[in-house]
Amino acid sequence: MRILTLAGRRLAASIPTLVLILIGVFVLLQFAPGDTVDALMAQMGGGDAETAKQLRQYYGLDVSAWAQLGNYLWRLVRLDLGFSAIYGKPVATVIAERLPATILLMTASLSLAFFFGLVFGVIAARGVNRWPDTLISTLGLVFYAMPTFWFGLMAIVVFSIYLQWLPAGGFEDITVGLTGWRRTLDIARHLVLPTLTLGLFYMAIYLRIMRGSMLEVLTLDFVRTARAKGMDETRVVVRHVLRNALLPMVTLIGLQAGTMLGGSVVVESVFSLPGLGRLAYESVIQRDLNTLLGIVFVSALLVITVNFIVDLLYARLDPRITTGS
Amino acid sequence: MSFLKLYFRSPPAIIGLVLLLLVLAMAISADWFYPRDPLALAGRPLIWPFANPRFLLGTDNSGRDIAAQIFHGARISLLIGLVATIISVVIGITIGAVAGYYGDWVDTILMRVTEAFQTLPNFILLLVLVAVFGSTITTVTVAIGIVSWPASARLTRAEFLSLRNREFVQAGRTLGLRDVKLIFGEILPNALPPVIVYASVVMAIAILLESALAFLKLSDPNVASWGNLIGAGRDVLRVQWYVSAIPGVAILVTVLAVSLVGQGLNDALNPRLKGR
Amino acid sequence: MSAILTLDAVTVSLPKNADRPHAMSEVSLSLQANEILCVVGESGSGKSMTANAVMRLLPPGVAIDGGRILFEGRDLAGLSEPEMRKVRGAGIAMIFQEPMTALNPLITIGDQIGEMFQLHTDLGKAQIRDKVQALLEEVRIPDPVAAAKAYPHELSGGQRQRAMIAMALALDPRVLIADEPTTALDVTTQAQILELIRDLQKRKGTAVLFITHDFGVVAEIADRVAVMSQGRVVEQGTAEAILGNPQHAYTKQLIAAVPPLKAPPPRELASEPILTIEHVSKTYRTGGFLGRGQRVTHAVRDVSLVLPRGATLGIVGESGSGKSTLARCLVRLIDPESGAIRIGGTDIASLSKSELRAETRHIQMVFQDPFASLNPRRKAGDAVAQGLIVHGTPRADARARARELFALVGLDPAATDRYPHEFSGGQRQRIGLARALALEPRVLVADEPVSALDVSVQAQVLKLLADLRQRLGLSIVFITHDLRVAAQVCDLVAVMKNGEVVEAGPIGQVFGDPQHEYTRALLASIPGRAFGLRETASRQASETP
Amino acid sequence: MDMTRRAALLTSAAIASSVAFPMRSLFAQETPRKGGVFTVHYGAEQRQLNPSLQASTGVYIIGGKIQEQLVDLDAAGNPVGVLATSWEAAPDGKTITFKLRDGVKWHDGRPFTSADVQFTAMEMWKKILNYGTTLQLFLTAVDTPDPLTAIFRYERPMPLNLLLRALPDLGYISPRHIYEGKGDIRQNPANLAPIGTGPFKFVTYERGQHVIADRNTDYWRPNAPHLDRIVWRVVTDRAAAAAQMEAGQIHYSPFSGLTISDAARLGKDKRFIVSTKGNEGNARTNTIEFNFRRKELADIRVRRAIAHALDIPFFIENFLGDFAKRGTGPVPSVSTDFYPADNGPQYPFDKKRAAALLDEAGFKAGAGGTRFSLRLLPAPWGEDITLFATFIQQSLADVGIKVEVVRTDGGGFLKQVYDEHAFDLATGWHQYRNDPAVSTTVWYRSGQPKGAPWTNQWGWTDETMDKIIDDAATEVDAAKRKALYGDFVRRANTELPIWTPIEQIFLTAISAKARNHSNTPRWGSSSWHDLWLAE
Repeated sequence: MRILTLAGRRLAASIPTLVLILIGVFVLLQFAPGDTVDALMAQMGGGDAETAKQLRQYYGLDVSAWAQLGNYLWRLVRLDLGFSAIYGKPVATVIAERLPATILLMTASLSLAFFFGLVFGVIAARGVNRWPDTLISTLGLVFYAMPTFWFGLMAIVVFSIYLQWLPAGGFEDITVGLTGWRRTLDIARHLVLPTLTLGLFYMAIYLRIMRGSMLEVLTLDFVRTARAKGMDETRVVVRHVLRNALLPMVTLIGLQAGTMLGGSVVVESVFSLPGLGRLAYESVIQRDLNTLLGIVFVSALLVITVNFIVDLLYARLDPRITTGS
Repeated sequence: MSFLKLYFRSPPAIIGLVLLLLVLAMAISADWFYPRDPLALAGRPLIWPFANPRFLLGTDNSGRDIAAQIFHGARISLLIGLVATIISVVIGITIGAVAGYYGDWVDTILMRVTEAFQTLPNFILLLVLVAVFGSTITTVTVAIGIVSWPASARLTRAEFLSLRNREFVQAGRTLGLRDVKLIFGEILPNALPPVIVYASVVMAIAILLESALAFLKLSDPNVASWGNLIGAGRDVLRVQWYVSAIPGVAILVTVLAVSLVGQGLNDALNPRLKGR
Repeated sequence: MSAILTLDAVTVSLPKNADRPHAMSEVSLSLQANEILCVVGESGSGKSMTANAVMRLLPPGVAIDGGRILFEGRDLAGLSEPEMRKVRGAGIAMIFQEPMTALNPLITIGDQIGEMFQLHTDLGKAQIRDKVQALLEEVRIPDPVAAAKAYPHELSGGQRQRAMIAMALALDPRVLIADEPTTALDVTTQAQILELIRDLQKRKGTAVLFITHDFGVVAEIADRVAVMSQGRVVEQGTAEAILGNPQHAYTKQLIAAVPPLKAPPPRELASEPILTIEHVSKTYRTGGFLGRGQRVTHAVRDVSLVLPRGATLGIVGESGSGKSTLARCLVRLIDPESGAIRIGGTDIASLSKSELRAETRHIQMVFQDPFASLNPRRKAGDAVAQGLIVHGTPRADARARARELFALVGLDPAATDRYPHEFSGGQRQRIGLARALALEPRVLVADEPVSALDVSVQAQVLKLLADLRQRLGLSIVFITHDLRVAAQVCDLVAVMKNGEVVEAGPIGQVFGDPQHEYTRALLASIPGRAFGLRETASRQASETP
Repeated sequence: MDMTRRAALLTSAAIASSVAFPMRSLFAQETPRKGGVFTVHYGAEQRQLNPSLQASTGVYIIGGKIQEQLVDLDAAGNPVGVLATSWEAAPDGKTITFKLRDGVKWHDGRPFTSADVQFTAMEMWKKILNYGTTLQLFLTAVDTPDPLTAIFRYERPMPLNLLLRALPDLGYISPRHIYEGKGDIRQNPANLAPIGTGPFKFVTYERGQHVIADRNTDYWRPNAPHLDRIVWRVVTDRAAAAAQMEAGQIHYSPFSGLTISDAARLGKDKRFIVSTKGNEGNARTNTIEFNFRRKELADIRVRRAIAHALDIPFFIENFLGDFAKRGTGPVPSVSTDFYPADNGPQYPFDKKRAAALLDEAGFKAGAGGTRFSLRLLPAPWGEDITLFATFIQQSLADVGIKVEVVRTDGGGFLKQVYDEHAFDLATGWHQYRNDPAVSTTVWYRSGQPKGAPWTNQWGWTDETMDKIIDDAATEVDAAKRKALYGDFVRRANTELPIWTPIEQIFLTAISAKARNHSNTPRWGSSSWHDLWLAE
């Protein structure tokens, strides 16, 4: 039960953070040159001053910035994210449409990064300073150093054009109208390359953290006790070292949830995936404040939920949290 | 064992240092090899590398010499990486130090601000900053600096929390040292090494962020940065893939070098881990 | 009786960059069945290395490169790794020094003990659970059923050590190696654990190889003793022979350095007090949400003490008794909630931060951990001169004064330019002392100044302290958990338990005729009491008043 | 064949032939195959899909298949009736009567009548539609004597050929019963799920993914359309779009949606046809706009020097490939009706002349050879615009003018150029829409409201130019109107408030399996009722 109070308190503490972000972004975007009407007219390729004035009224841009902020926060309290200028629909529906792609991409990349980061980290730690360690560490660094969009575009050239194995982009193949199981398979095929592109970068980070954490735990006293009990090295690692080494890895997930959504902006534009990342980019370009704040609000919720889950996971792993040290 | 001897024991650290020196040499010798403005029209656009002896690495889709842009770009990208890292580390240290040293309500407030920056996806904040303040080289660098300070703040705060009650700090307090003297005289010198090592990670990320911004055509067009070359190359990627590939490799090598040096520093600092 | 375990000229080499070529050179020992052999020596003597060599658990880069380790007719040095694994835990079991970290924090005690059976036997789950229960009862752990399900952090240090012993004795090993099992424990818990080991050894007839640096423990528990120094066994024999009349000069010097329990005759003390502590108390409130579910610990409860000028007031007690908190209150590192601390008339407890900064020069502190009390990035000389510079002395004069202070505490004045990591533990404590004395304080607070030092180094620092007290007329508040050290240093003593002073008075009286039953229990649990008392006669003659 | 048809064919053939696969002339003989799904590259998602509310290629590419207009252009570029069957204008040019097609039904089954035309013209063209508002400025009323007749009444004479030239873009009709009395037209959900009379019926719009429209079974043209379904796939990254075309996921990328090098590459691939054919109706010119508020640029000699400093043929040949040609003035050569024989002064590349003009204007080269520096704002939506901006920067540096390129996004560009006038030079596209009065003369006419994009915000007023423009706008006689626009072009080229050095036509990349494609000057925006896919 204590975990819930602990995690609950953390949740409550994140409310002020959320409000801080929203106001910060809102004030920031007031300074941007041009507003959503200018962006609309840029897209329309024309429009006279009269229509511009009407549009400004229609989007509620004719009142002072503070009044706009006031309306926004008042609506937010009632969980109404306002109206999206780009799509002429409530922001909530626009985000709901694009959420699945982002959630799928993020969970896939995060699990790929975590799982392979863990496995390679253990292998590297076990064979420290020998060839498996150097090979894995350098490979990890190469993926870490490679710009994600560059890897993405090269992957498209190799895998979808040259080898024709995987689709070059998009979320699913709608011309054929698949349903049920075959549709999920089709979406999976579409997500292979984007997940690789986004996931490999984070795998390199998890790999290094796991290697360092394994080496650290191997020097602790209870590992020596385990060996003194006559345990062979593999059992020592599996029964005793692994679980302790996992703790920093789990905390990292919480920290990285935010940055991952940032990373997906580029990946989604390279693979033309309809996710929150690209929507955020478009709403900045189109000066669509409501959508941008809606995305910031939803991604903040996403990060807070991920942190909440991470807290629960951490408490399950480490009894010292729940029973109070 | 002296710090340097420890550092040079690990081959990857040496490779990293060599690569970094190579990139630095490129940055310094740029004016000597390519005196003309790298953005000037050098010849026919989209010449393949090694096709024309005058342009060893060919020309991009604006007819500019790629080799010149790689050399001059080294200076810009390192500069962006360095300045952005300094900004983010300085902000991070100050906030981390104050939060870690004073604790309770000061710590809570500053941590809420740090969490706010970390909850908000940093690339999106970067987009907003660039959209608002324009895409000149200074705004891009400052924006990257502003976006990446939370991680070093967390690290500094952790260091300060552990060092704050260390006995030599308490001794300093009994001797009558003021808080400021304690923070900057006693604790900071001991808290700096891990933060400096982490700075290599921040620098690597700064260079990658600049290239991502350039990919979205949001960085400064008047400057010959590698990111810009990749952004330009994006339009001709399928045919003249080398326009993006060459700067991509340059970024790969630089970030690899910075990370290897960072890792070398880290292992040399706590030999217990590496030497085990 | 034939020896269960024999070390025959065992040599262990150290990697080339270590301070000496061999961790162990030609060590020959034999351990008989049903006997406790104590291997005693200072840190770096190779005693722990011996234990690790037997178990073949040497750190990387360190290997046995000479001699034989015979156990049940086989040379362990040559065994293959799988063969050796069968011996570990079943044939020879081992317990370690740090109970806090020797158990895996994420697995229950019951599972960790049960693992011994899973490794070496093929018993079913239920049988293992019963065996674990039996073992926990055998080591007299309170409420064994709950203990089995508990995690290590939920048990006290003593209970955890009992669990470790239960784990070691699970498969009735022929030999038990105990590497300083009680060093990290409080003296009362230490007494219980020693008594448990003694009792189990008698009942099971296991041969125990007991590693320690504390001669008190040797006197308490050893059947036979081996003294080691610089990787060599300098002397071996029965406990009475070694303690009674040591032959080797090193052994004699070690035994002489152990402070006897019997206090020297009382010195006459000045009447007027220099430091008075009136009703000081400090409570910690942690956790809880808006007042509900808070955990309140009364660290110091209404303590009143007086320190006469020139005298040394000892404050003794086990960990958690509040003695350190009280010490930190004196120098205002911690702000007490109530009560007054008067030095020469001014109550420093009520001063504001800025006023305090001027007054702190009158009361200075020496800390416990030599490795943490000096800023690694600041030259030793600067650390000492820093106090003076803050209070206005020009930099050059402060530096000169620092050199004088180095001489005063017996260090080479030229060493002021060296960095802390270039000094030994003892030297660092001397630097800490020099720093405290730089501001010529009226009162010196010493918080466990010698507990982290080897016994020989400890003796030198105590001698220095006594000498300085003499020459500078210092008044000292001396905090320690080691009653022997208190007996030698302090004029008055106050015994603290759970934040309260249970007994106070002249040390001879309190130690000779303790009134409070806690003081009696404390004195009774000092290992090797008799050994300490017998020695007072010879000590007195050599000390110049 | 009269002059216009041959001219149109000549220019596009000249442009396309060197690259494209020679057109198979035997289209008509093959029998159209029924069925199939045609996928289209949809580069920039619009905020709504109704072409009678927003006139832009981004809307026509979808809305143009679902809704229909009164009049479209036939293969030769002449007006042909769609929802209107015939039209005639009164001699004074103030009333134009349209006879409407009978038996046409909206997708929801309701009949199409003149009431729809009246409502759309008065409520949408006149009040909301960009460029429509200026075109129909003097429209007073639309009378509907019977369901199949719509009479347009104008306060000032409306030249018939101007209206007929404008209606293909600005003449789409929306269903009155869907919009009337249903609150703000802009909010109407039908804007994102359009209901029209066209060959394809709207099915779904998945934001960020795709738009789908299926065949309209009871479409008024006999046995049309041939395709079962059209799918527009949202792909914002152009390199990714080219990849998806090669992977067979996309058949057609309109309006220069691909990068120049990808277009050139696909052109050499026999599976695709890449040409400007079918885009003659959407010509555009690259522009350089001068801000007269800067004293250097207010001097005609400096403007001419800047023009002479740019080696346009070199830029076109090396950077834009074969799909662009040298521009001669605000009216592109494709506009057969209005392209004047004599375009007035041209400015060939001549660095020495440029330097001489600058010296003559008194701007000597200072330290480091720089005479003065300018801020150049390129529009952010064209690959060719970015290349041209860099080329301008490089070329002007050679004549001592230091140029700083300022990169902005769409909203920022409009605000800084057209509202805050915070620019020295700007470069972007001028879209020519079949008639100079529609969207060209407004670049030169003074007195434009502050903040109106693509209008004369250069701080330049010229009475002669204003008079020419006003006269031409209301001149009923076609020949006189053409002559007036000749003067307009010559005036523009002499005064040079804007320089239009490059003329380009949109590029189409389409699968070779497509039939009856690119067969009208604005095919990309047309209704594709005759399009089909061979096996």
